[in-house]
Formats: sequence, C-alpha cells, structure tokens
Amino acid sequence: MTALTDTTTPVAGLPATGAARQVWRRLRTRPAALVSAAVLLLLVLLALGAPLLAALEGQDANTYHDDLVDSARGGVPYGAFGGASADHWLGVEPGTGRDLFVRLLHGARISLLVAVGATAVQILIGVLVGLATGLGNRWIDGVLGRVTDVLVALPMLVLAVALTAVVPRGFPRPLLLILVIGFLGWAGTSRIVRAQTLTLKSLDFVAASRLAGSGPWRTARRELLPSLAAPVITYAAILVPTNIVVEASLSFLGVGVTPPTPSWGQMLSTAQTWFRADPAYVLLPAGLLFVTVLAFTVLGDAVRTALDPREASRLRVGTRKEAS
Amino acid sequence: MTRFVLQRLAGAVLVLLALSVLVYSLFHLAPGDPARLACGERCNPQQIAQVREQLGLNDSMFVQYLHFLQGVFVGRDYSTGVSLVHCDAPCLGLSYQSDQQVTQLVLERLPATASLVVGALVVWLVVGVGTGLLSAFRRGGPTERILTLLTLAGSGTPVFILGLLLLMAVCAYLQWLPFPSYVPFGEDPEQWGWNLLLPWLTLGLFESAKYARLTRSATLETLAEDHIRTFRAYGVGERSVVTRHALRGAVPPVIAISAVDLGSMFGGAVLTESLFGIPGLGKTLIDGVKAIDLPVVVGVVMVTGTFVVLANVVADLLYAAADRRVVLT
Amino acid sequence: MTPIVEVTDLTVEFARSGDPVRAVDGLSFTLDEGRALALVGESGSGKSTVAGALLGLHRGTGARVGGTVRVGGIDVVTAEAGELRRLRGGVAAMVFQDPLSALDPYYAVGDQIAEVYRVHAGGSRRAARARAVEVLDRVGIPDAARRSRSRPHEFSGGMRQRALLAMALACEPRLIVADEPTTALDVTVQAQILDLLHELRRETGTALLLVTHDVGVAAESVDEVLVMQDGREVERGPVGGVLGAPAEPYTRRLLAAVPRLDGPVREPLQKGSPLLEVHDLRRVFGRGSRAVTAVEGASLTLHAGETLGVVGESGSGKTTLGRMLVRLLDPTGGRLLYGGREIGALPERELRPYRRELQMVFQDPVASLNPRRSVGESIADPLRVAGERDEARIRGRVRELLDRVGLHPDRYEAYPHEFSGGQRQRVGIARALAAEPRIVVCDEPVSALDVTTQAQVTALLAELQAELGLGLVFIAHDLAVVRQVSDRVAVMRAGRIVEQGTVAEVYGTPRDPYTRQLLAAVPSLDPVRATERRELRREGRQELAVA
Amino acid sequence: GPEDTGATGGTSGKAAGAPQKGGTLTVLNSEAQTDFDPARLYTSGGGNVPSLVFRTLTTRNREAGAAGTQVVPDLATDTGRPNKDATEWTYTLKEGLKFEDGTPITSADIKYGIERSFAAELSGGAPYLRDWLVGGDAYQGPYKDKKGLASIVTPDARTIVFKLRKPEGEFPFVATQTQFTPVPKARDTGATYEEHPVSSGPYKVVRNENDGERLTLERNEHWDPRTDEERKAYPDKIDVRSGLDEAVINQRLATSTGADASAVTTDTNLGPAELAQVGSDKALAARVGTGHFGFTNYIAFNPKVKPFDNPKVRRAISYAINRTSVVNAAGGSALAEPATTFLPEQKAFGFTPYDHFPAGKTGDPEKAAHLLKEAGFPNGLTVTLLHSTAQNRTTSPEIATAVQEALGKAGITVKLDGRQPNSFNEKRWSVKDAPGFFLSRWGADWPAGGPFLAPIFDGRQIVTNGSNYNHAQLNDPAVNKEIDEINKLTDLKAAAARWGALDKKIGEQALDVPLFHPVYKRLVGKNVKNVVISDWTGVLDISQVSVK
Ligand SMILES: Nc1ncnc2c1ncn2[C@@H]1O[C@H](COP(=O)(O)OP(=O)(O)OP(=O)(O)O)[C@@H](O)[C@H]1O
Ligand SMILES: Nc1ncnc2c1ncn2[C@@H]1O[C@H](COP(=O)(O)OP(=O)(O)OP(=O)(O)O)[C@@H](O)[C@H]1O
Ligand SMILES: [Mg+2]
Ligand SMILES: [Mg+2]
Repeated sequence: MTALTDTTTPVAGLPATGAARQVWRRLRTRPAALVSAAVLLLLVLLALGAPLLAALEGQDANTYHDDLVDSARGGVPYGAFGGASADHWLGVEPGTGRDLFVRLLHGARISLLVAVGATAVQILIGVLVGLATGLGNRWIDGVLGRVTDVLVALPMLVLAVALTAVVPRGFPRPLLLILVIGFLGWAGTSRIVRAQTLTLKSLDFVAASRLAGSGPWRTARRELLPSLAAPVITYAAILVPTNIVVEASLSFLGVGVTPPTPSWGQMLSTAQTWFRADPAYVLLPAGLLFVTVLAFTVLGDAVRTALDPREASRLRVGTRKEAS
Repeated sequence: MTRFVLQRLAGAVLVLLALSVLVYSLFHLAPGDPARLACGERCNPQQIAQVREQLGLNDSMFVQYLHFLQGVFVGRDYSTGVSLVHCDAPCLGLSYQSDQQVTQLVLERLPATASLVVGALVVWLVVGVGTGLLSAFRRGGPTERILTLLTLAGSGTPVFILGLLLLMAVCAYLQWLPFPSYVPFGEDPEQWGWNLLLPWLTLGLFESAKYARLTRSATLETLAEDHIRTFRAYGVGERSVVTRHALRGAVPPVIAISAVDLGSMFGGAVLTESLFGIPGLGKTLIDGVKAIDLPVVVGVVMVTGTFVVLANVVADLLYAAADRRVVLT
Repeated sequence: MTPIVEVTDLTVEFARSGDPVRAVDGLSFTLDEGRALALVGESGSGKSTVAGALLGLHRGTGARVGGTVRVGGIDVVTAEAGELRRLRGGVAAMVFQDPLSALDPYYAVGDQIAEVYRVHAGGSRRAARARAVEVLDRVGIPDAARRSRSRPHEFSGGMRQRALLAMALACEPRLIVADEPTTALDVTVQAQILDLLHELRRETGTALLLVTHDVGVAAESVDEVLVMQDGREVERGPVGGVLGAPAEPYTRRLLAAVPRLDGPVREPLQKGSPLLEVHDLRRVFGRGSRAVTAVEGASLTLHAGETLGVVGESGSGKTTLGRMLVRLLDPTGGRLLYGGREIGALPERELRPYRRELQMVFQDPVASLNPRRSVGESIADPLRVAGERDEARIRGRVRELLDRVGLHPDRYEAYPHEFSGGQRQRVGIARALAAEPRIVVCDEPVSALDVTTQAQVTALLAELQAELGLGLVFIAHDLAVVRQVSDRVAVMRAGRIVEQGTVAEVYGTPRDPYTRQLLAAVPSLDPVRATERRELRREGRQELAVA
Repeated sequence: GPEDTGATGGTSGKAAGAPQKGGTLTVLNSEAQTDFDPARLYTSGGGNVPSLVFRTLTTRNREAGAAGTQVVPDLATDTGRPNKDATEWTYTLKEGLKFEDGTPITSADIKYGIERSFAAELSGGAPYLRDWLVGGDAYQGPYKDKKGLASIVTPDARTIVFKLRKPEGEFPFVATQTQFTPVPKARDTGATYEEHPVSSGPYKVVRNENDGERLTLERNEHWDPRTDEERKAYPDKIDVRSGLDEAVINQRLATSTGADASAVTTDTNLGPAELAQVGSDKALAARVGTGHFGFTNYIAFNPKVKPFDNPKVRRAISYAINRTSVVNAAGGSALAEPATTFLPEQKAFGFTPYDHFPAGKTGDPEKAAHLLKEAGFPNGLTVTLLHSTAQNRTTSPEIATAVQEALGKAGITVKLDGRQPNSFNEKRWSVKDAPGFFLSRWGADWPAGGPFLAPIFDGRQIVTNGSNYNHAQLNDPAVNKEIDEINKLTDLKAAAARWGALDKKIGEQALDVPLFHPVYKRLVGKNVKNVVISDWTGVLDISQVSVK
C-alpha cells in the first residue's frame, strides 16, 4: 500500500548505466555544459586534425619564414595582428616566422595530452591514497600521510631536471612530463579526499554499508565516491589548466617538451615579453588556454551539479518554468 | 592531542630523512660534475681534483650521506683555507658554489619566502574563498559570471605572465607603485608590505581560482543539505546562511589544499620570486639545482619539508577543531 | 479575530524524475490564535508538505505551489524575501521532522538556537546564549547549560528533537508548526513536551499546527483534527468528534490500527539457543572531564525467533546499546557473544563474516540513506555484497522488498529526498531485511510511521521472524507497540537496564518506579481523559516544585 | 662597421650637461655577485662592479669604442716592462696607494693576492698564471705551501717581477685580471674573504647580503684620485640589486622612475621583444647603449666522429647554414651580426674578413646538397646536434632549431639533443665523449687574438681529462708554431695582423661554422650621464657613469 501511485517506469538496464543515464539527462538540460563540452570536443578535434588543417592552410609547424619578420626590430612580424594574412591565418611567430595557426594546433596536442594525462594520474593516485588514509587505520594513515608529505616537499623541478637528464632520450617527453607532474601533484587531491572521507565516514549510511558486509573498498566505491565526486571533479577541472601552466613553467625553466615541438606552455613562455610588441603572439595561446580553462571549469561544474540528484530536480523545474 | 602532535613530529623526522635520502639519490642520478662547476670554467684537471677532494666528493655516496647526517646531528668542521670553522648542528654543510654555510644561507632566505607565501596565502584565502562564496551566493548572476571569469583568467595565466602584466600595469603605466624590491620586515614593516603587494597578488591571484572553485562547489554542496533548510526556515538571512553554515562545508577542502600549497610553495614559488627579485628559497633552490649544489638543494628541501609537515599538522588540528566528529589519530 | 493561518485550495506539486507528483491537492483550513490543529494521516499523505508550505519552504525548490497561504496576515506564496524572513521564526516557527539532519553538525546546539534567536530578537550574543540554555532547559534537556555546548552528533535522537523544539520556542512565535515533534521521545518526555506546548498556548496564545501520525498524540494536545489521505482532506472537525465518532471509513481504519495497552500479547515462542549474549556492556563517549557514560553494565540475552523490546527515557542509551549489539560502536567494556563467540573486540576484518547477520534499522532515516544513491541501489547493497551478480534477480528482490515494506516497487530509481519521513524509514527496513540477517536491531523503526503502515511493518517483522528465526531488538518509545511485538522487554534509564522481563511481567507487575511512571504517561485516545491526566501531571509537578 | 656603433653608444646624458659628482647609482642586475673574491673572479677587473673595489697592476682603457681595447696602467706606473724575449715582466707601483683602512699597498700584497688564487679553496680564476708562471703548475697556494711562489719576486715594496716559462707578449692584458689585486695577508680570511674584500679602489663594500645579491658600495676615503686616471667615480654611493628578472630590469629602466632614473644594468641585454618596442619610441631609443664584446657563436665539429671526419660534409653544412634565421633566433640583426670569421670583427683581435664557404644571407642548400652527394650521401644524411636548454640565445634551442631548419633544406635531417647546461658543457668539453656536431661559443678574455685562437686551435691545449675547448682537436704543428711565434711579439699591432691571418688559414678547413657575433643593447635610466662603452667589455663602464 502506498500513499501515492507512482507512474514512473523505472529505467531498464544496469543500475550503473541507469545512474549514468540520469546524469546525462540532467546534463543535457544545461546549455552551458553542452557548449563547453562542444568547445572541448572541438579543441580535441582541432588538435587531432592538426596535420589536416595545416595542409588546408598550406603551412607546417616548423618552416621558417625569415622574410616575414623584421630582423632589425627583434624579429617582430611585419604587418598588423602578428602578421596575419591569407597565407598565415593567425600570423607568424616573432623571430622565426613560423606559422602560428599550425603551431597552436600542434601545441594543443601536447598541452591537452600532458594536462589531461597528468590530471588523470593525479586524480587516480590522489583518490586512492585519500581513501586509504581516510578509511584505513592509524598505521596506514600515518605511513601514506608521510609519503604524501615527502612528495609535496620534493620540488618538482629537482625531479624534473634529474629525470629529464637520466631517462633515455628515446623516452617520449610528453609521457615523462605526465608522469613527473602526475606523480608529484596528487597530494592536493589526496588531502581533499581524506578530509571529506573523515567527515563522511561518521555518517549513518556508511555504517549501514558496513553492516551490509561491504569491505572498505566497496564502501568507498559505493558510498563515498558519489559524495567525493563533487569536490574531486571540481578540483580536477581546475587541475587541468594548472597542469598546462605547470608544463609552461617547466618549459620556461627549460625542462618541458623538446623543440621544435610546440606546446602552449612553450609558446607562452617564449611569448612572455612580447605582449607589447606583438600582442597577438601572447593573446593567441593565452586565449586558447583561457577558453580551455573556462570550458573545463564550466563542464566540471555542470557534471558536479548533475551528479547531485537533489540539485537536479530543482534545475529541471527552473528550466521548465522559463519555457512556459 | 599532545600525543598526536608528538607522533607527528616524530613522523616529521622520518619525512626529512626520507627526503634527504631521495635528494641524495636523485642528485647522484643527475649528470654533471659539481667539482668542475665549483672550480670554474677554465680549471685544469689537477685543480678540479683538488676541489673534488675538498668538497668530499671522492667519498662514496653513502659516506657523503653519513657526513651529512653527522653535520645535522653533531656539527662538522670546515676549512676556509686560513682556518678551521666549526659549523654547529644542525649543519647542512657548505655550499659547493659559495662556501657559505647552508643552514645560515637557508635561514637568511627563509623570511623572504615566508613573507611571500604567507601573504599570498592571505590573498588566495580572501580572494579565493570570498569569490567562491560570492559566486555561490549569487549563483548564475552577472556577479558570479564576472568573478568566475576573473579568477579563471588568473589561474589560466602563468605566473611569469601574470606578474609581468601586473608590474607593467601598476608600476610602468599607472605608476601607482614603484617597482618592488624586497625589504625585510625587520627593516621597515611598511615598505615590506608595499614592496610585497604585487608578489602577493600575483601568487595569490594565480592560486585563488582553485580556492574559489573549491569553495563554491563545497558551499553549494552544503546548501543542499537539510540543516540549511532549518536556518532558512527560521528567517536567517541568506548571507548568514551561506557564510555561517554553508561555508563550513568548504573548510575541510580549503584547509587541506592550503596546507599542501603552503608547504610546497616554500620551495616552489620560483617564478614569482625571480620575477620580483625576492631573495627566497625557491630561487636558491633552482640555482642550487642548476649548479648541482647538493648541500644547498638538500638544505632547501629540508626546510620545505619541515614546513610541509608543520602545515599538515596544523591543518589536521584545524580540521579536527572545525569538525568535532573527526578524531585525531 | 482573524485566524493566524488561512489556507485556501493549497496544491503542491513536485517534479519527480519524469512527471510531477501532486503531494497536496486542494487543501483548505484555518487556525485561530491559541488554538491547535493536528494534521494526521498515513505516511506520505502530504502532511510535511503542508507544514512546509506554511513557511514558504517550497519557494525556490522547484515545487509548484497553488492556492493561497496566509500566515499572520502575510501571503506566504507572494511575500517579499524580507517579509518572508520576518515571518519565518518570528511569526511562525517550524520543528522539523528529521532531527539529526536538521541541525548544523559543525556548531554547538546552543549556538544554533542563539543564532536564530538573535535574528528575531536581536540583543547580545551572551543574552542569546542564555536564552538558548533557558529553552533547552524548558524542553527537558538535563544539565542544559553544559549540554548546550555539545554538537548535534553528541545528542541522542530525542535530545535533538527537543533541541529543535527549543529553537522554535526561543523566538516566541505566534504559530508553532511541529512536524512529528515527539517521534523520538519516550512517553514521559513526550507527555512533558505536549504539556509544554499546551501551556504555551494557554499563556501566550500561540497557535499550534501539529503534524503527526500518532492519533494518541493528537488526542492529547489539539482542539481540531484534519485527517489527510493522498494530499486531500478526508475529515475535519473537533478532536473529540473526529476521534470519538469518526465519520469516514479511512479515519476509522486509522483508529482501529492504533495499538493499545490492553490489546493482545504475543504467544511466547519456543526458545532456541541464545543468539546473542551480553554481559556488563559499557560505553563511554569522550575522555576526561567531557566523558559521558552512555551505557553502563547492560546484560541481556536474545534468542532466535525472539523479540526483545527496549524502552526508556530519551538519552538513556538505547541507541548506543543497539549500535554496540551490531558492533557499529566498540564497547568500552563488557562482553558481547554472538552464537557463543566473543565478537565485542573483533577487528573489522574478522567481523565481516558476521556483518550481514547483524543488521540495524537506524533511528534517523535521513542520515542513514546516501542522498546520492537511489534507494534501490542502497537496498541492493547487501545482495551484491553477498555475491549476487544477476541484475534481474537483484532488481526483482529489491522490488519485492520495497513492496513488502509498503512502497511502490517502481521507486527503485528514486532518491531519498523524494520520500517522506516514513517512507525513508521503510527503505531502511527493507535494506536491513535484504541482508537476510539473523538479528535485527530496530531503532525506533515505526516511530515515523502512521499506524496503518506501522501495523503493516510490525506484521512484516513478525512474519520474517517466524520464517527465518530472526532475533529482534525493538527499540521504541511507544509502549503499546513494544508490548504488541515483544516477547520480553528491557527498560532503560540513564544508561542502565532498570528492569527486564517478559511482557506480562513488565507491563503487568512493573517493579521499578520508572517503569510505572512510563506506563502512566502513555497518551490516551480519549481527549477528555487526556485533559484530566494532563491536569494531574501538572498538579504533580507543582507539588514537586512546592516540596 | 662595429667600431663606430660602439663609439656612439650612449648619447642621452651628453646633452644634459657635464657629469657631476654625487648621488646614488643603482645597478639592476640579474646575476648576483656571488664571487667577490679577487682570486675567484675570472675576467678583466672582475667585471664592472668589482673593478670599483679592486685595482690591478694594469687595467682597461676606460674609453668608448676601439680605444677601449687598450691596456693602461693602474696600480703600476706603466703597463709592464718585459725583458728581451718577454719572459720576465717588471712593474713598479705608484706612490701613495692605500687600502681602505689606510695601510699602504705594497708589492708583497700583490704577490700574496696572486698566490692565494692558486689555492683549491679559491678556484675559479683564469688559468693563465698557472700556465705561464715558472712553477705555477705545481704550486698549491699559500695555505698549503707557505714558502710562496718563487717566480714572483718583490725586490722592494714598490717593485714586482714575474718570471714566465715562455714568452708572453700579452702579459699586460693578463695583469688586468683581479688576481693582480693586492690582498693584505693579515686580513685574509680564506673562503669567506669575499664577504668583505678589502678595497683598493674608489669604493668599499659596506653591505653584502644574500651572497652578493644586494651590495652597497660607498666611497673609500683612502682612495686617492690622483693615483687613478681611469676611474671617475662620480656617484657617492652604488646600490647593486641583483637577482632580478631580465624582463623586469628592462621594464624598470624603460620606466625610469624614482631610483630607477639613476639606474644602469651591467648584465642585462634588451631582448628582441623589447627591441621591437624601443624601435618605435624615440625617447627610449636615445637611452639605449650599444656595445661589442669579442665573442663568437659557432657550430663546432669533432672530426673524430663520423661523418664529420669528411671535410665535404663539414663544408656542406657551412654552405647550408641560413645566417638570417640564426641571427633572427638570436634576437635579430640589432642583437647579432652574422659571422663568417672565427675572430670577432674588431681590429684589436686582428680581424681579417673572409668567407670561405659563401652561403649568402639565407644559405645555399643546392651547393650543400651537391657537396653531400660528392661526399657519398646522395640521399641526405641524419645527424644529431647537441645544444643546451639554457635560455641564452647562444647555444639554446632557438639557435638549434634554426640550424635544424636550414640544414633540412639541404637534405640533412638534424635531430636535436638538448641538455641541461651542466651536462651540455660536460659533454662538449670532453675529449672522450664529445659528439661530432654541437653548438658552442667563445669569448675573449682580453681583446687580442691570443686568448681567442689559442685555446681553440692550439694542439697542446687539448685537455684529455679536463675541460677541452679545442673541439676540433686540431693538433697541427704549423699552427702550434705560428701561435708560439706570435706570442713572442710585444708589438700588439703586429701580433694582431698575424692572428688574423692565422684565423683565415684555419678557416679553410671548415672545423667550425661561425654563426654570429652578439651585440649588446642596454638601457640606462633617465639621469644617467657619461655612458662609456668600450669594445673590451661591450657594456657601459660604471666607473665612468654619473647620475647628477
Ligand atoms: N522533493 C520531493 N520530490 C519528489 N517527491 C516528494 C518530494 N518531497 C515529498 N515528496 C513526495 O510527496 C509525498 C508527500 O510527502 P510528505 O513528506 O508531505 O509526507 P508526510 O505526510 O509528511 O509523510 P510522513 O508521515 O511519512 O512524514 C510523498 O509521497 C513523497 O514521496
Ligand atoms: N558520539 C557521542 N558523543 C558524545 N556523547 C554521545 C554520543 N552519542 C551519544 N551520546 C550521549 O550518550 C547518551 C545516550 O545516547 P543514545 O543515543 O544512546 O540515547 P537513546 O536512548 O537512543 O535516546 P533517544 O531515545 O533520545 O534516541 C546521551 O546522553 C547522548 O548525549
Ligand atoms: Mg513527514
Ligand atoms: Mg536513540
């Protein structure tokens, strides 16, 4: 006997997909989320299709155009907006005259790869360690906590310099960067997860899960992860751009990707002083980076919101009201 | 609690030992001959050999490490050529490059870094948490959009560009401030503050987006909780609901991340330090790394490590104080 | 005199995964100053929704509210934010149904009350604190000055409920909307609280809207009753009329289901071997000067197929004891034997094989359900842990369980916030049963349920017990229910078991004065008798005060 | 031509009247003065700031342009009196020379100063004395070897005599180095002397913080201007702030407000971006000083490594190189001048123009491809270029990629091997591990052909277990003999001509590809007057600067 007859037909299929589908349904109603997802997708496509687009423009990433830069004035491109022209859609790089459009696209490959890869490593390790320290006994918490301390205190640069020198030259540099940034940068995630876990584990639903016979791992996955998802996704969204900037800083300090391969970070670090003489050179990578940051943030926010069933019901009505 | 602190301090010793071992090992992996660097470009082989001998680089790595430990725990003697100088415990050795006592060198640089980092902490907490709160409060409105864009722009701009832009704008174009140069607090507190303003802003703004997002997300999370309804149902103003109750949910992640950032920034604010000419640890570290100056690198890492550990102990204490349900172990 | 509450044609619709649900449908009523109205009805009938509507709590949540609601002359549906804030707490104060989740876990209880007080009364922080201690004391929190500094999780369920009531009282509103304010209270405290509300009405003319499923409580404390079903009014009238001579069959059914102290008792079962043996169990919270001994020297035995009722004062340690029995709390001392094996000190890993056999239904249904997981998933957990992989079987079983606890099987995908208080409690029961346990500790399993659902659930428990030989520990404040479902009863007070025996012994020939006191406090269904008894209690208190 | 640009360097102050005494000169630098011990400094006068504190036997002529490449007396009365075969050099000190504490400077102080530069604790100085002085190779410094160095004789307090192993006509140049600074033995504190070195010059150190990052110099009252014709010492105080970011230094100098109006830099060039900016601002352009320092950036070959053993391959690469893109990578034509000769384009070095493998402005890939075919690589060739990851625009990735790009057109695929500066140097200076193809650079210790060519091409200077600069490992008896012959000359003009000829001759072998000579462009603050930039250092001489 129920008070209300419920006409909802349950979604068929696996419960996991059911939940995922619900999240997707909630996401779909948010235009900002869709736009940012589209922007990210576009960026990925542009990055992947860089050679094709380069061919379309008729340029490539590494050809010098000495005739397009004014050697007497530090190599600043001739013409307005960084020498943009029908041949070079976004102008050329000061000093070399290399085509900026193609370099930006190729740069996106490395930057997105490194940033997303490193973020994935950071989140994965961070969540695992954070859960282990939050749920584990004193001993585990102590040991892993100290390991985290060691990693936080170990300057990334020292490791990067040591590793770039030691690792054989054949080893792909982007992968190395992913590993270095990833393995040194998970402490934030693990601390957040630990803090949240400590709060959550005193709640009754965690107790209920223990009673159901779940081990810590299962409890973590079923009960904690859904609640942890919000801060973790938020943090991940901000980690991606941070990692692009870390890559830029490593480039700036000479341990980034190897030339002539472009990356946004490398472009930004060489563009540092150019913002007066050739604003386009700074604005293009900075603008792209900003768009990426924005897209990740908005999407992260939307996913975070969509994951919360309480939020969702209220959003839906909101949009419906607007419609009516 | 006393027991907790004592345990953590014991842990700190382990962390520092592990760090020093790690740095020693990494250092031995890295290429380059410190003796040759210390000697200068045009040294001949005999001279290099002499310098190597003098720096103790002929000993095995293990022996070198033991000497290091000896210095830390009981102190060591060093020759300046003219006389022997005793380096008191905790002695982190002499810089290969400048022959300065590293302990002293690091302590000299610590105040500058501490000034920078702590000020930046204030900025990112105020700006970050404030922005986060405001944007949670005025969700979906123009205020939130603008704030979000601003903080994101801050975090999406590398420090070396953000700082230079600030310098250009404030010191060159508008000339509101002279170009900053570091003045120690002890010398002139007012000038100290004025000169650190831009570095604080640079580092703080760069970090603040992270805090803004975390605060916003955690605050919105908490706003969905049932107890918020209670306070709303009692006519407590929205501002109060957000700042007093919803914000509390943001405390744990913000404390957690602050501790990590604070600790790692003690050795990692290289770019800000060099951009603003702040004689801090980050710059010392990077110079040490470049010059394969092991004692300096270890010295800085020890200090960084100490701060990481301290920051975490404080964070855990704060956290337990903030949420009584959490038991310190 | 204009009524303080005027509700005309109130309709509330929730948008629930897909299509809207009409929780309240065309309801109208008024309430005058100094009067009391009870909303009764089965679980999920829309009582809380109405209560919330009085304070405009559906605003901004996406629920659609139709009709008009005027409280203290303010149109709640259209009022401006500032006006609404003055109304909330100042004119009308709400006591929420879920006491744990309704308080901020981070702040001391006293501070929360003080904060709310200052919003309306202003004044210094110190004065507000003093006021908080005063109202906490009034609602019967012992040692109020000290306990006002505790955080909500340090309070027992009943104490939290009283803290919420204290919050409502603090602002001296003209209307108190109390949503199931006594579900977690033992009968003596409940009586005390109901008396308090009554006094308030008499002295200050405060009006009371009491939401309850407990007809007894309604009979004790209101002038008028409105019976609801499916969001609609079924019957309305003076309390004596509706409860004494119900016109509608639904009301009659509701009344018939109320357990009585003179109702039938269970057939004593053939005793098997002891499932659970407890000797001298003890639990202390905190250390040093802040230490609270919640349970002291508790010994009891539970046999397979037996139900042990636990009754007692709010804060007497019932929940703590129950949690220790299933090892959610580690005992500070004493022995805990399950099937002859000492499990009181087993580490978590070694405990895991027994976990599923020892289940608990939690007192606070909100906190015990993960807000981010659909209830179906929560219920399915024990099944999955047991190794069930077949999704269809899992779903089938969950639907079956939902059905057995009186919920629509299709609500697998619904989330906890979409349920009413009683519905959530039933989800908790379903989850406990899903594990196929041998022992279930039920912490106030039916206190949030209307009598019909309550009867349904207790019948279900009994059925399962017979089927599976379950050992039940039934913690409740409702003596009649305990009497109805238990074989033996333990009475707790201040952490100790003061009396233990068969139902017949304890209810028939109570030895401990506290037990007698409890039995005397059970609310009566007859409003006239209820008034008489209230007078008696008042005189008793006055006498005490004089002496 | 380079000379006249150097001569016109710095024009701003001249219009604003004659330089006056007084004021504070601010120096904004990127590198800290970490070494401030005369024994450990390498260059002539120890660079700019130390030369305000340290006087040496001889010093640079403090004049703009080519005149500045001459040696002039400092503590000594003349630039040195050689014996007939230039193996013995005698100096007499001026009268009235005093340290900052008022004690007189004696020849023994100079001898002691030189001796201590042989101590391992104080390594870092130039190698010449060790190689040239009799017994210099075995001497361990005064701390270990109390007897001292017998080849330096001080017959009286004002006379000092140096005995050399072989003729060295350029000894007066060496005597400009800070090892020739007097150090009072009583005040020597060994490795910590650099914290407060005892001044013999116009200023003394009153503050030295953070290992030379912040220096304050004030007037040394015991310095007598009558004994010093070279240092003008206009400002009362010198405030050195280093550890600054290069972009910030340039921005500060450009803005030129407050103390920065009286500021200069001694180590920070304008970058290409800033040059582009300066180009469009007349007022700013007037404050830019241009200087030339004898320096060559080049591609080095190690003919011990295939395929660089084949001269045709080396020549092909010489033809293929595109100097326009290389120059652009180095910051454009304002900051770099394309080079086809190894010697810098200054008379003092003996510059003799030649271009053995004319590649034109942008390279001649056809010719290069043709040569490659002849060399047996008709399908092109893949080589690895070692470079450093330092951001110095000399051996850095920018230059390497420009080379890579140009050679690509000629069918030579270049793989880049970028390394940290240390490991880069370690590798290129090693005889055993040196790769066949790498970026390198060489700067003059003093403006003469000797220190430019000898370390690079003298076969006897191939160092097998230390730092080797003879990358090509050329050991040609004819070249060695010619070097010895020129060293004997004390007539520097005559010597210069012969160095030039030698350079041209060696150039035929294509043992290296000269890329460019750097040009220094530096800003000074608005108040700065009397900017003198010599071709010796290429940067403004702060002993001449005035801020009033
Ligand atoms: N936010 C919501 N979204 C969807 N459905 C809801 C929501 N809140 C309540 N409901 C539904 O509305 C109906 C009425 O709920 P309400 O809480 O008013 O019941 P109640 O009479 O207070 O019951 P109980 O006695 O069990 O507390 C229930 O069927 C419930 O499932
Ligand atoms: N985590 C805790 N920390 C401190 N004190 C606690 C804690 N949990 C319970 N207590 C205290 O222990 C005592 C017993 O609490 P318990 O929850 O067992 O009572 P109860 O009998 O279940 O009461 P109710 O019927 O009101 O739910 C109370 O005084 C309570 O304040
Ligand atoms: Mg309800
Ligand atoms: Mg309880």
